[in-house]
Amino acid sequence: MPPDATEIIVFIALVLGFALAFAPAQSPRRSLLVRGGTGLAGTVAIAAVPTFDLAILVLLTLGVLHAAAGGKRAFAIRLRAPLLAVAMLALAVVLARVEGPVVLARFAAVGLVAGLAAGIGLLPYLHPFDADDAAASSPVAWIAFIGPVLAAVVVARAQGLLTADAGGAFGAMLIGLGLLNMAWGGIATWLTESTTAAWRYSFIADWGLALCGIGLTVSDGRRGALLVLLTIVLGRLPLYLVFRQAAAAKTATERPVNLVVAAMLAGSAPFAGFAARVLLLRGATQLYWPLALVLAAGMLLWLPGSLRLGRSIGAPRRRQALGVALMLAANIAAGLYPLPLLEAARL
Amino acid sequence: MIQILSGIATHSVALLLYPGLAALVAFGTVVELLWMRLSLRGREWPELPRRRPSPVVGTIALCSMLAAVQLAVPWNLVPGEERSVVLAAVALAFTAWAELALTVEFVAEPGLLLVIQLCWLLAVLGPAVQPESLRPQVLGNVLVPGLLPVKVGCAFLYLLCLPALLRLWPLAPATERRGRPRLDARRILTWFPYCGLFTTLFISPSADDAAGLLRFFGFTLVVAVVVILAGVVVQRRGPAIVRGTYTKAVTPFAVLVLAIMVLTSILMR
Amino acid sequence: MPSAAVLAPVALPLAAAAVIAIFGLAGFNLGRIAAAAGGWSVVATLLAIWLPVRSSLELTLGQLGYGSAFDLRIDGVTFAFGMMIALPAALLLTLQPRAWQEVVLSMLGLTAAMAAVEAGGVVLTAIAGGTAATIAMVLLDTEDPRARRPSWGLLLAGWLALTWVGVILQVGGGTAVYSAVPVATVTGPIFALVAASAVLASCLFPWRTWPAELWARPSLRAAGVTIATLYPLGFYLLVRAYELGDGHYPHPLFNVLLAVIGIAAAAAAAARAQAAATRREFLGEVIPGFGGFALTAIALGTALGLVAGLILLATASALVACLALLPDRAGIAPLLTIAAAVGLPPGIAFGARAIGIEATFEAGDFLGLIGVAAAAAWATWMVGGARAIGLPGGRGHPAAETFPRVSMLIAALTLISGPALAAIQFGFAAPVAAEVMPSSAGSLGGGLASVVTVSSVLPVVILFVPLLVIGVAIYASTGTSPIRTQARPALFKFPVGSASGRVWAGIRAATVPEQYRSILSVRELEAAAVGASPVLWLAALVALAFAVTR
Amino acid sequence: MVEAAAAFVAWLGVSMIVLADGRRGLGLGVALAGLGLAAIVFQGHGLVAAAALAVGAAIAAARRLVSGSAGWQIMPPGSTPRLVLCIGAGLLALWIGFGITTGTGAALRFAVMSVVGLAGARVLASDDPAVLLTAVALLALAIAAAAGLSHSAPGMWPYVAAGLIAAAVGWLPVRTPDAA
Repeated sequence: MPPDATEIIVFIALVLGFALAFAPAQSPRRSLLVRGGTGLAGTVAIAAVPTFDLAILVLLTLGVLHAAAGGKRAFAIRLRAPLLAVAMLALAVVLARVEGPVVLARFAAVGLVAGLAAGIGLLPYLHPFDADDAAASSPVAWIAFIGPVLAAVVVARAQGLLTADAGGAFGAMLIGLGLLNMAWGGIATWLTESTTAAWRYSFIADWGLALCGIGLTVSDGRRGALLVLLTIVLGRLPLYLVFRQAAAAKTATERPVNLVVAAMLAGSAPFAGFAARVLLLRGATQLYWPLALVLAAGMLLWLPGSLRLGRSIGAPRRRQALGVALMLAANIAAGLYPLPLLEAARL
Repeated sequence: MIQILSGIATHSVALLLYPGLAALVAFGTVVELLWMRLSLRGREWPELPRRRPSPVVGTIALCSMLAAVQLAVPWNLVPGEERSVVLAAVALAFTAWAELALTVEFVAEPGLLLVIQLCWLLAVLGPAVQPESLRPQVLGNVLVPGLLPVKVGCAFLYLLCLPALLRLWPLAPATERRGRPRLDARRILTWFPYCGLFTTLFISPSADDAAGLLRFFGFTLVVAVVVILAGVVVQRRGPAIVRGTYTKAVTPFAVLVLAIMVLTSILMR
Repeated sequence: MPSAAVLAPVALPLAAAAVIAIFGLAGFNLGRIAAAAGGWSVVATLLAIWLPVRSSLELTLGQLGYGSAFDLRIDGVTFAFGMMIALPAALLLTLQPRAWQEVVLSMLGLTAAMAAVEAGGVVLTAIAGGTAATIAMVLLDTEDPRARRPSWGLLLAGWLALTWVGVILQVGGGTAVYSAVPVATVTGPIFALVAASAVLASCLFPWRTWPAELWARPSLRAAGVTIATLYPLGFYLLVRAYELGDGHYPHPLFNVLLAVIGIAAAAAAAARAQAAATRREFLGEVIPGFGGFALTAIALGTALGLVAGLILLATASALVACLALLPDRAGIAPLLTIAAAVGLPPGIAFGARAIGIEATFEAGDFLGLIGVAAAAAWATWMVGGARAIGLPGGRGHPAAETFPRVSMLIAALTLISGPALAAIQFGFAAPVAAEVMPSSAGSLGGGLASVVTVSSVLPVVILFVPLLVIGVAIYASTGTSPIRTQARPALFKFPVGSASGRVWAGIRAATVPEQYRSILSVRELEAAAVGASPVLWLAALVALAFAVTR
Repeated sequence: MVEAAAAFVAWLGVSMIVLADGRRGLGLGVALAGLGLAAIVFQGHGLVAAAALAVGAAIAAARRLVSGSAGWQIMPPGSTPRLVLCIGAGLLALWIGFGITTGTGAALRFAVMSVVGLAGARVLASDDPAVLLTAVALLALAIAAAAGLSHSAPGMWPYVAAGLIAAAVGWLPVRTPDAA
C-alpha cells in the first residue's frame, strides 16, 4: 500500500469519526456509518489490493454501489462518471502494457489522467451536482472521500506502468488540468449563485493545487499535494458537513469563527494550506519559475470565495463548535510542523 | 561632561543672544521700521503690542532662533560643521504656519502660500543637491562654473518668494485690514533668518573679524532692502496682479530651476 | 545566556493567551492584568536578552517540513522591531478594557508578529507574518464586523510573495536563512519581489489604505493593536533585505524607486491631512506619513538613512499608542500630539526627519532631489498640522478606552526627547545598521551627544537642550491665544483619491456588450461544464490525446 | 486461431449489449462476451481463471434473462449510430490490437479494448439500469482479462473478483431518484 495512501486513509477515518462524533443529535448516524464505512472500506481496498487491475475493479464496485445508493439524481447520471473513469483507466492499463509505438504509452498517460479526473470529478469531467443531494450521495463523496486515495494509488501505479517519456506527459497534463481547475474552482467558488455549488467548486480549486503538486514530479510537489489533500479531507470536508447543517438552518453569519474558517479555507498562515503553498511554490520554482508565478497568482483566487464559504457555516454550537475547534487546531499544527506527516508518507 | 555643559552654554548664548534672539530682534526691528517707513506713507504708525507675546509668536521665535544659529554669520558660536541648511530651512518653514493654528482668518491664501513656500524650499535646498554638502557656508562658497546656473536661479527664486513669505504682499488676511495695524512681531522675528540665510547660501562666507561682520550684515541689509522695495512694488500692483504673478510666473520659474538642477546633476555626473 | 531564551518573547504571550482563553471559556475574564503581563513580558524578555550581551543569540532546532528549520534569532534588528511592536501593544493592552476574546486574539497577534521578527529565515518570516495578518483580520472583525478592515487580499498577496522569495532562495541558494543566503542569489527580480511584499505587507501606497482607515473605526482598541503589530513588518523586510544583500540592494535603482514610493506615500498622506475635515481624520494620516518618511530614509542605502528611518518608525510606534489613547475633545493632549506628529523642533521627529533629509543629500546623485521633495512634504504636514489644531474633533470613540494624560505624556516625551536622539541612535538604531550594513555602519559616530553625517554634525544635546529650555520658557511666559474651532477649507484637493475611486467604479461597472453576451454567458458555460455531457467528456479526451502527440 | 475466434465472439457479445435493449438480447450478449473472454483467458492463464470469468458471465446472463425490459429488442429503430459505433470501435481495436501493437496476445488486446470501449460507451448512452448493470458486468470481466497483459503473473484474484462482480451486480437494487 503506498505510504501516502495509508496516511490519507487515516485522515479519512478521522473525518468519518468527526462526522459521527460531532454531527448534531438529530442527524441519521446509522446511514452515515453504513455509507461512510462502505466508502472507507472501498478506499482501503483500492490502496491495499496487490494489482492495479484489482484496484480498478474495486473502483468499479464502489461506483456502482454509490450510484445505486440513491440520491436526487438518476442512477444512470450517477453511474456515468465513475464508469467512464474505470473504462479509461482500464484502457490506459492495456495501452501501457502492450508493446508498440511510443505514442501509445502517451495515450496510456492520457487515459490515466482522464480516468483520475473523471474518478474524482474534476474539470473537464465534473460530476453532475444537485445542491439538495445528501453529502454522502453527492459528488463530494468522490472529490473529498474516495478521490484522495484514488489519486495516490493511480500516481503510485503510474510510476510502474509508464515510461519516462509518458511520465513527463503525465505530469504535464496534471499541471495543465490543475491550473484549469484552480482557476475555474477559485472563480466559481466566488461567483456562482448556489453556496452549496460554491463549496463543491472550492474542492475543485483545492484539487487543482493538488494536481499541480503531483504533476511537478519533484518531491516538494508531492509533499505539497499531500498537504493539500490533508486540507481537503481534514479541513474542507468537515466544514462542508457543518455547512450542510447550517444550510439546513438557513443561518449565514459574520462572526470571528467565520473569519477564522475563511482563513483556513483560503490557505492563509498558519494553517496547513499555507505550508502546502510553500511546498508547491518551492517545487514549481525548482521546475520552472514562471509556473510558480502563475501558482502564486492563482492562490489569491481562494480568498473571496473562502470569505463567502466562511460566512455560510453559520455559528456552530456546542458539539459542532468543539469539532470545528479541534479541526482548526489540527490544521494549525499541520501547518506549523508538517514534517511528521511528510515523513509518515515517506515523502 | 564638562565639554557638554560648556557646549550647552555656548549654544544657549548663540540661541539667545548672537546670532540668536537678540540679534534677530534687533535686525528685525530696524528693517521693520524701514519697511513701515516706506509702506505706510501718511497712515498712522502701528501701535506697539500691549499683551504678552502669544504662543504663535513664541513658536516663531523658537524656530527663528534655530534657523539663525545655522547662518554663516561671523563669530557664530555654533561651529561651522554643526550648521545645516536642512535645519534652517525646516525651522523657517514652521514660522509661516504657526498662525494658521489659531484660525484660518490669520493666513491669507494658504494654498498659494504653501506653493510659494515649496518654491522657496527648492531654492534653499536645491544648491545642496549636487555638492552633497549641507553646510550653508560651504554652499555659499561654491563657485564651480558648472553649478553657477543653479545657484543664480535659486538665488533669484529665493528673492521672488520672500515678499510673500514675509507677508509684504497685498494679500493681507481679513483681520489685518480692520482698524489700526499692530506692530508685526512675527515679521520682526523672521527678517534676519530669511535675509541672513540668503547671504549665507548665495554669497561667499565672511571672515570672523570686524570687516567680515560688516560685510555679512551689509549684504543681509541689502537683501532686506531689495525685499522691501519688492514689497512696496507689489503693494502698489494690487492683489490680483500679485496672485497672477505668483501663480503664472514664480511657479513656472521654480519648475525651470528644478529642470536646471536635474540637468546640472546629469551633466556633472 | 542559553539560546532557548530566544523562545521567551514568542512563548510568553502565547502562554498568556492560552491561560486567558481557558479562564475566559470558564466564564472568568482575567481582564487587563493578564493582558498587561503578557504584553510587558515580551518587552522585559527582549530587554533581558539583548541588553546584557548586545549580540546575536540564535536557536536552531530540526526541520519543520517545508525546507526550513525551526530557526529563531534575536539580534539588533529583532530587538529594534520587537520593541516597536511590543511596547505600544503592551501599553494598549494594559490600559484599554477588552473582552477576553479580544485579549486572546491580541496576544496571538503579538506572538505572531514577534515570531515574524525573530524568524531566522525568509519562509518562517512569511508564515509568521501571514499568521499575524490573519489574526489581525479576526481581531478587527471580533471587535466590530461592520467597521473598516484591511484588504485581506493585499496582505495575503504580500506574504505569499515573500513565501515565494523564501523558496526561490532555498532552491537557488540552498537556504533562506538571512545570515546564510549567498549574496549572488539575491538578484534584481528577487529583490523586486521582496520589495513588493514589503510594500504590500505595510500597504505603503499613495492612496488611502488601512494604516489610515483603521483610525476611523468607532473603537480604536483593535485598530491600535493591529497597526502596532502589522505596520512595522513591511519595513522589517526592507531592513533584512540589506542583510540578504550584504548591506546593499542589488541595484541603486531599487534604492531610488523605494525612496520615491516613500516620498509619494508621505506627500499623499500630507495632502490628505491638509484636506481633513476633522482632527480624527488628520490624525489618521499621521502613521502613513511617518511610514513614508521612514521608507524614504531606509531605502537610501546608507547607514545614516537607515538609523533615521528606524528612529522615525520608533516614533511612529509611540504615536500609535498615543493616538489610540487620545480623546477626541479639544485640549492640550491633541495639541501636543499634533505638534509631535508634524515634527516641531526640538522633538525627536524633527531631529530624525532632518537627519533623514540630510542623508538623502549625502547619498549622492539625484537622491538630493528626494530630499527636497521630503522637505516639501514636511512643509505640507506643517500646514496640515496647523490647520488641524482648529478642526472639530470628529467622531469620538468610547471614553473608557481613552487616557488623555497618557497620550499627552507620550506626545510630550517625543517632543522633549529630541536631545536623546543620539543616544537612541547609539543604543537602538546603530546595532541594526551594524547587523545589516556591516561595511558602512562604522560611519555612524557621535556617541551619545551628536549625530555625525558626512558633511555635518547635529549636536543634538548641546543644541536641542538649550532650545528645549528656551522653548519651555517661552511657552510658559506667553499668553494664551484663543484657538477657534471651525470647519476649515482644504488648501488644495488631492486628485488621487477620487481618481482611484472612479477607476474602481469603472471596473465594477464594466460588462460584456449586449451583442456578445450570448457567446460569453458565464452561466451557460458553467451549465455546460456541469452538465456531464458525454460529448464534452470525449472531446476533452481527444484534446488531451492530441496534446500529448505534440 | 481459437483466440481469434474467441475475440470475435467477445466483440459480437459486447456489440449485442450495445445494440439490444431487451433482456434476452442483453443476456445473450453477456453470455457471448463472457464466453469469448474466458476462452482467450483459458489459452493463456489456465482453467481456474477462465472458469471464474465464465461462471460470472453465466450468472450475469441468467440474471439478465429474468430482469429488464422483455424480449430481444435488438437494433430498435434509431440504433444505426450504435451499429456504426460497434463496427468502428471493432475496427479501431482490431487495428491497435493486431496492427500497431506487437507481441503475443493480440486477440486478448483486441477483445479487452473492444469490450471496455463499447461497454463504456453503452454506459454513457443509456439510462436503463438493466443495460447499465449489464455493461458494468462486462466491464469487470474485461478488466480482469486485461490483467493477463501484465508482464508479471496476475494471480487468480482479478479473475475471481471480476467474476464475483459480474455475478452480483445483476442483483443490485437500484433506487429511483429521491423526490425533489
